[in-house]
Amino acid sequence: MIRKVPRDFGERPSDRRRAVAQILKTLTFAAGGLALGGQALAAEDFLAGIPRNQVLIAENPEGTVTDPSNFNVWVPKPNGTSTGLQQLCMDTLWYIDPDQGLNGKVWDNSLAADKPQYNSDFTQMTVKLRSGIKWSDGVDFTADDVVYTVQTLMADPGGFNDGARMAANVDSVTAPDKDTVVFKLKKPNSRFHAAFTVRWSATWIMPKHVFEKQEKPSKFAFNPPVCLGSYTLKSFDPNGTWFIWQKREDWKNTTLARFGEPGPNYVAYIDPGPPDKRVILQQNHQLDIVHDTSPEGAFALIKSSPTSHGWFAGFPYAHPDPTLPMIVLNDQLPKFQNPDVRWALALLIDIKAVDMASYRGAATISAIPVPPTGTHPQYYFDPMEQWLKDFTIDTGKRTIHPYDPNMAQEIADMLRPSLGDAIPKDPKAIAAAFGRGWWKQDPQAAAELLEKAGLKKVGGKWMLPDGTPFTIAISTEGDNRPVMTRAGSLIAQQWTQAGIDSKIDALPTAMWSNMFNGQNEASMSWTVETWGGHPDLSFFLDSWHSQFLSEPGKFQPPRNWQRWKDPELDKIIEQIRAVDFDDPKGIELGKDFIKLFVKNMPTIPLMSYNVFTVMDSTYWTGYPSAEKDPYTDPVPNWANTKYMMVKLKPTGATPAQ
Amino acid sequence: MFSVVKDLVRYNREFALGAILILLVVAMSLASFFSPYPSGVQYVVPFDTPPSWSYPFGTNSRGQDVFWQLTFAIRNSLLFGLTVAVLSRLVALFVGLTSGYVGGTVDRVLMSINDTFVVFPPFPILVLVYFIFKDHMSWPLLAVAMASLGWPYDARLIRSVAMSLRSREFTTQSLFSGMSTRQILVEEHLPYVLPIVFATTMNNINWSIGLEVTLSVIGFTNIDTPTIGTMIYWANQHTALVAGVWWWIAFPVGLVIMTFIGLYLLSVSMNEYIDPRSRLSRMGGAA
Amino acid sequence: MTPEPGRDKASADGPRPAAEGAAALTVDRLRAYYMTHYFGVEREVRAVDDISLGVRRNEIYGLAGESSSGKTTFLKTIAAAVRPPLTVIGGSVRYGFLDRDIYALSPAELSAIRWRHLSYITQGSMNVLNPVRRVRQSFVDFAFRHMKLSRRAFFAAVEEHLQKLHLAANVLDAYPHELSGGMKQRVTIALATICRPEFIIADEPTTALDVVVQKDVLAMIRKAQQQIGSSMLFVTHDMTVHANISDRLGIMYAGRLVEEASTADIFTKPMHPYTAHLVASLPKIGEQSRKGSLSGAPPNLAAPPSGCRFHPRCPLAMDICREASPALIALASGHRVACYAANPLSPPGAAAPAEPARLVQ
Amino acid sequence: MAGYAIYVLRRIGQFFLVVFVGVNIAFFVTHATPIDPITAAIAAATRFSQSDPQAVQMTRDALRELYGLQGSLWQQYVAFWTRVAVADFGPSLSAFPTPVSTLIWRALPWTFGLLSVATLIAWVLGNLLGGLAGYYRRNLPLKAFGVIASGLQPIPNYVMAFVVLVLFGYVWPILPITGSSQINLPGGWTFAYFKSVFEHALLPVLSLVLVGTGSWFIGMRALVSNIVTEDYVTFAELGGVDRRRILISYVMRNALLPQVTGLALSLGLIFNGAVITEVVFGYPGLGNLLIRAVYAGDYSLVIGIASMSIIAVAFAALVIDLILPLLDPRVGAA
Repeated sequence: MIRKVPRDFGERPSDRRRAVAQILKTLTFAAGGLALGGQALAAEDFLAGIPRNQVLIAENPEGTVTDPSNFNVWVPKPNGTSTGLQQLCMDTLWYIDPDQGLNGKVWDNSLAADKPQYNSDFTQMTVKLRSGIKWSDGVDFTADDVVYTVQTLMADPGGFNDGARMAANVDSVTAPDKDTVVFKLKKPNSRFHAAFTVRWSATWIMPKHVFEKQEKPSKFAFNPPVCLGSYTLKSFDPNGTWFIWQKREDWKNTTLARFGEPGPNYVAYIDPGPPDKRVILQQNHQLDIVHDTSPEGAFALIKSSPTSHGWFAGFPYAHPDPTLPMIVLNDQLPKFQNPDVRWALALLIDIKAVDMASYRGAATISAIPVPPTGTHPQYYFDPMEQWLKDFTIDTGKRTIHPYDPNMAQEIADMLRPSLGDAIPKDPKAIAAAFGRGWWKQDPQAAAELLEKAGLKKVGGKWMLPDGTPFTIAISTEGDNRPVMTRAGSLIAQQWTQAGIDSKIDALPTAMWSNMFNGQNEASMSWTVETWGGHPDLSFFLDSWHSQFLSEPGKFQPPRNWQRWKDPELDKIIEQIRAVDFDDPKGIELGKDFIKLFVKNMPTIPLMSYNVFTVMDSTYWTGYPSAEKDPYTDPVPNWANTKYMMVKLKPTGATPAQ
Repeated sequence: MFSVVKDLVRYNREFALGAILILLVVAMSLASFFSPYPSGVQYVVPFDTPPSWSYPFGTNSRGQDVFWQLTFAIRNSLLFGLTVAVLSRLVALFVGLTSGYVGGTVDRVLMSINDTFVVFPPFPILVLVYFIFKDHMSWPLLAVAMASLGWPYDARLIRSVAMSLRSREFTTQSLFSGMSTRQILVEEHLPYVLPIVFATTMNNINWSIGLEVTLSVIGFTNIDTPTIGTMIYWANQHTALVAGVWWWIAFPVGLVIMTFIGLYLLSVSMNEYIDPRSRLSRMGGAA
Repeated sequence: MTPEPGRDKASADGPRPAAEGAAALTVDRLRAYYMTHYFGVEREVRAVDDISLGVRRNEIYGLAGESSSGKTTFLKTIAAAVRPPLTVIGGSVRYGFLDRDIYALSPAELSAIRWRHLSYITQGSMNVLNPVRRVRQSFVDFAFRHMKLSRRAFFAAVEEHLQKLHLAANVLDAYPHELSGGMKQRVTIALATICRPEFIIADEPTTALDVVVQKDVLAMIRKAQQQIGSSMLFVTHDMTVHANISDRLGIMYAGRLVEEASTADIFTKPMHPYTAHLVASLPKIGEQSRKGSLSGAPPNLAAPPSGCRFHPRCPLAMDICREASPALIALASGHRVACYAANPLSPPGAAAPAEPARLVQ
Repeated sequence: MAGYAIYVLRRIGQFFLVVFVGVNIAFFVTHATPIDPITAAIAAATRFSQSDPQAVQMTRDALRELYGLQGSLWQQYVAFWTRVAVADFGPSLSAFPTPVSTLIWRALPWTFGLLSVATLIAWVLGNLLGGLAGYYRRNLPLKAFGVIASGLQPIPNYVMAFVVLVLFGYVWPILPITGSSQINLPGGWTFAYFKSVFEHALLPVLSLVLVGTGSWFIGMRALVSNIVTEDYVTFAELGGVDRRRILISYVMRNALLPQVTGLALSLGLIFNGAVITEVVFGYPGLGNLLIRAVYAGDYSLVIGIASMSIIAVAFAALVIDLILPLLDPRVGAA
């Protein structure tokens, strides 16, 4: 039977056609927009109005700066200092290089003409300044600026980062002439110059003629900043995602000029977003220096982009910072007070697995409380090696040699099958890249030590002497330091498997400071930071003196927060204070400290803090590298990276269109 | 009820498809009970091996088998979504039925509270919750927090239905037959709104799982409990994408999308079956 | 006239009604079924099954029958207002003002005659007005294009028309929800008559109103119809309303026309047992109890009974009623009935021509 | 129109209730946080320098005074409300001493732009196509679109944003995947700037629209296919009323009302979407600011953003509800 199709109700062909046309039009909208965006993007420079081959683009690990228009580096703020501000605009008296230094000189007199001159009892420090240095607004830099800086900081301890430090140390500061500054100290301190010596950062010098106009300097935004460095601010993103610096016309009037003209006319510090975006950007040659990314990301990047390379030409590629990640135990807690327990925990760790878990094998391991980097191998690791081999501990049932000198070698061998030539064969190279030995994993000995300490194993779980279960919470910095979080979670797993229930608390950055209130049990972090280039250990060690130690459960500044206390330690520190910064005796005392530390194992050192800084040589050459020229640390948020600028040379390449 | 399901499967393509998807997802989560590895343990299998016979979904950079990891993740995510849904349904039912049936001042008060909650942007609130609990953030806690935000929209819907029921004879009859308000609501009205509640449950599960993913990937939950969200979080931590470990991202994302579409299809087909106009009355009820 | 495509054989060579010149509406063997495939099940509901009838100029032809007897569907069909699943299977619908079958018209032609020649007062007129448009706009939407007047003149005409129907001009500025049910019904009547159409279809226009309002709405419809001298097909299940308004009455049962005669004849000497029942069940003055209603329910049109569709409920049912379905044939002048009991000789199946318009009582 | 007046008053009352409850939640929740901004600041300050206990104590006192954290919770509460009244949430603790409001006003336009544009496109597109799809039910492209929309609609914004990012930033890298405009491009009323902003907004907007359109489309389609069976539509069709007029003034017009209400009700959810999308694309809006504030433990900033977003969303809902009567004469009359 045939049906009549109603032509009046429901649809009409004409309507349908109109509708379809309408829809197609609307649907193509998005696609069209994308295409258009696409072409437009391809057709323009990554930076507007600046030729790509004149600008060095580096990652600022601070991410987006909350208050970009505030350039006052002297006040406490969560970010806004490594935007190029402290690397390119600021300057201070001295720099110590974390690696070999330009022309192999680790120490550089920057604004100072010479090393600090202390009097015999270290109660006075005299500084001679360079002349002919100018602020970027043309005003001469003089001793008055230094004096003004110190006095301003002292006057407002709460307002300024180093205010309290100055107030606590400085009795008076004077400028007998325009090139000389004299500090009178409240108490002897042979390391006071450290305040003005750059290791990542330091106390920067203020422009007196700018700040003296402000009645509350700590509230002053200092925008635009007036610089002593070779660059000045060109422009910045009001949303805080990028800052662009421009080479000063009169760069000759800056301290850097001693090493020649800086290469890049412009330097941009940008927030490239999360690790994977950084990789993508450098693959598109839109980010010359990746500050850090995940190991996997770095390997992939170096593999995929022939122009990208790390600090090491081969594995592990990453730059070992003079910082020593460790399991920081809170030694004030009863359960960690006994060195045997701490040793047991150390012996339960399989460093190879930790290395794989955290750095995918790209760690530089260290058995002693000194980073295996910079000049430390020659000063500490080589001399200590034999002592470590001979070192024994008493498990209560027997004495063992816990040290396994071949650990790094084994790691290298373990990696070689999968990574092949990327893994060095020469033992020296291996030692440089992977470190030396570490503590052999020895659950048996660990168990004996725990029993010696009075713990009992009940149903596969360790019970403390008081009968409560032995549990450990390891705090990590979570997102902020994913690699540390990974290491922590693996160590927690290993301890748990050994019968000590352990978990990680991945704390957000904001919570991290609560770590210093003394309730924390353990954390995957570090309390050891050194100059890197210079053997002196006071940078971290001085703050380990019991005079700075807070009561259990009280706030402890983020220095000696393993809260380890030992009369011998205090003695060593006091002796170090009494010798000059460059006195070889300091190194001997350092070794004594290492021995004392190893006997007590107050924290468990693991490895250096390896930063996966990846450099793209498409537009720039002359980056530092471990093998060719380790003249400085490439990690771009270090103020020391200003020395890179004079070594970088343009390749003249132009963006491929 | 079963005949209803049978009809739906037979005659409603959406329902059939949705049911299949959800069955797959549930099967996946049940598989977790047969996992050779305990949940969350790392470095038990080789790194980053692509999907193969021995590792159907490959392995990730934490030395975990993505397949088994995923079974735990989806189980927890579903459990989470279900908890939120059930909790928020209870609130929605209570508010909806009461204000719909009792009406008057009670209705006005409840509804103004309701409308207050409706406009709250959940995200900032949940971020605040995380802000208090931080490292103590556990998923039951998060579930409660979300449940307390996830009810108002549906409470309105239920209310509008309850109001229409109120005017039906059987209500007056049961009223005359001396039933208490509670009895009337629970014994007489509940059966009528349950199908709608069921449909909204699906949407609510979607909503809560989605929100959990969102919070997890920015690390605002307990990253040790494997969920779809934390799985993506860890994958991002290891930049799985650029490292070429696509299977670590693709499978969780694929599975979660499957879940969302499945649940969604179920809810729409239910809606259609219950009442083609429910969408209209829902919106109208909200006016 | 050429048999147009989609016309099925049976009716094509079936007898054609004679000269239709004078008839306002002639429906011939019209069949419209609901074709549904809900959840995969094919169903065919024969809501209008082989109906033939004619409406004369200037008369009100009443169509009666209990609900779900297909009245409304029949109206939709003759108004060419079918929307799937309702489908016209066969038959023709011809209006006096039209030289062709209404289904032969193009959409444009169709919308050109709507309201101008053929208007409609629908069932449940309570919500036939767009809730978000003022009454004035509705008049514009429906009538403006037909009146060929300037806007001002148009509104003048509208207000005049309203006045004739005793409606205040200010209803024009009201929104539907601001009007009472009766008012809305009046407005729709005014709306339906504003273009003075030749033919008006009224579907249960008074059903939703209370008796008092009903009365003057009916009066109003009468008035309007007489004023513009149009013909009307008036549908309601309410026999009392028919008694008041219809000139002639058609009785529908289960999608078929079972009897047709002048209103007087229907009420005084009904021939079909069903009609008889309808008439009998009317309350009469001084009567205690209502007449017992029919046993059984109206048949399921998806699977109608064999033979005469009324036989399961028919008190006079005979064997033949179960086998064959009686045709609708004229037994007296102007009185057609489809029932073996009333006329044992009636041939099965074949339908009689619609009552020629020239036979006037 | 007394009815309307009452309606308006009730809605405004509603608005203030929302704001009051919301802002209270924000205040008390944030004050229940275990984060001590002072400790955080000191930790930051002493990270690279030494740690003389007396020096630390000096800093502590100075900061406590600076941050204005003295006084009982009640006093702080009262002070807080007096400041909220003038939209001043005090100084940010993480970007001290910049006022929170400054930071918020800097981020707000971006979120507002992203949100309003995306919502507008999604809403108009969804309702237009959904309306057509409900009216022309046998139209194939519309059917196809319906299927796609149903598929996309339940996907959470994060997942969608992530997928879009991967597709157009990595697999097929044709669009900027981070930021709000080209680096070193001075903002202003220049074509170049707008072009750049447009490009950078494309992906975020796209991912929001992909998710958003679906629900409007589906809702509208359902509404329309219900409304076409309404008496007044049938009647208009019987009346031979112009079809375009029927589609627009009868069908769409009536179906739109619930959709407008729906918009007001889903603003909160839409805001969620925008926030997380911002995070994925590094868009400099409130969402990113909020996340950073949480990371930095800056609770005066967190309170500020939470309060502001609650107020903003509530206000937008209020505005929509207030224009509703203009669309629907019945509102307020009943």
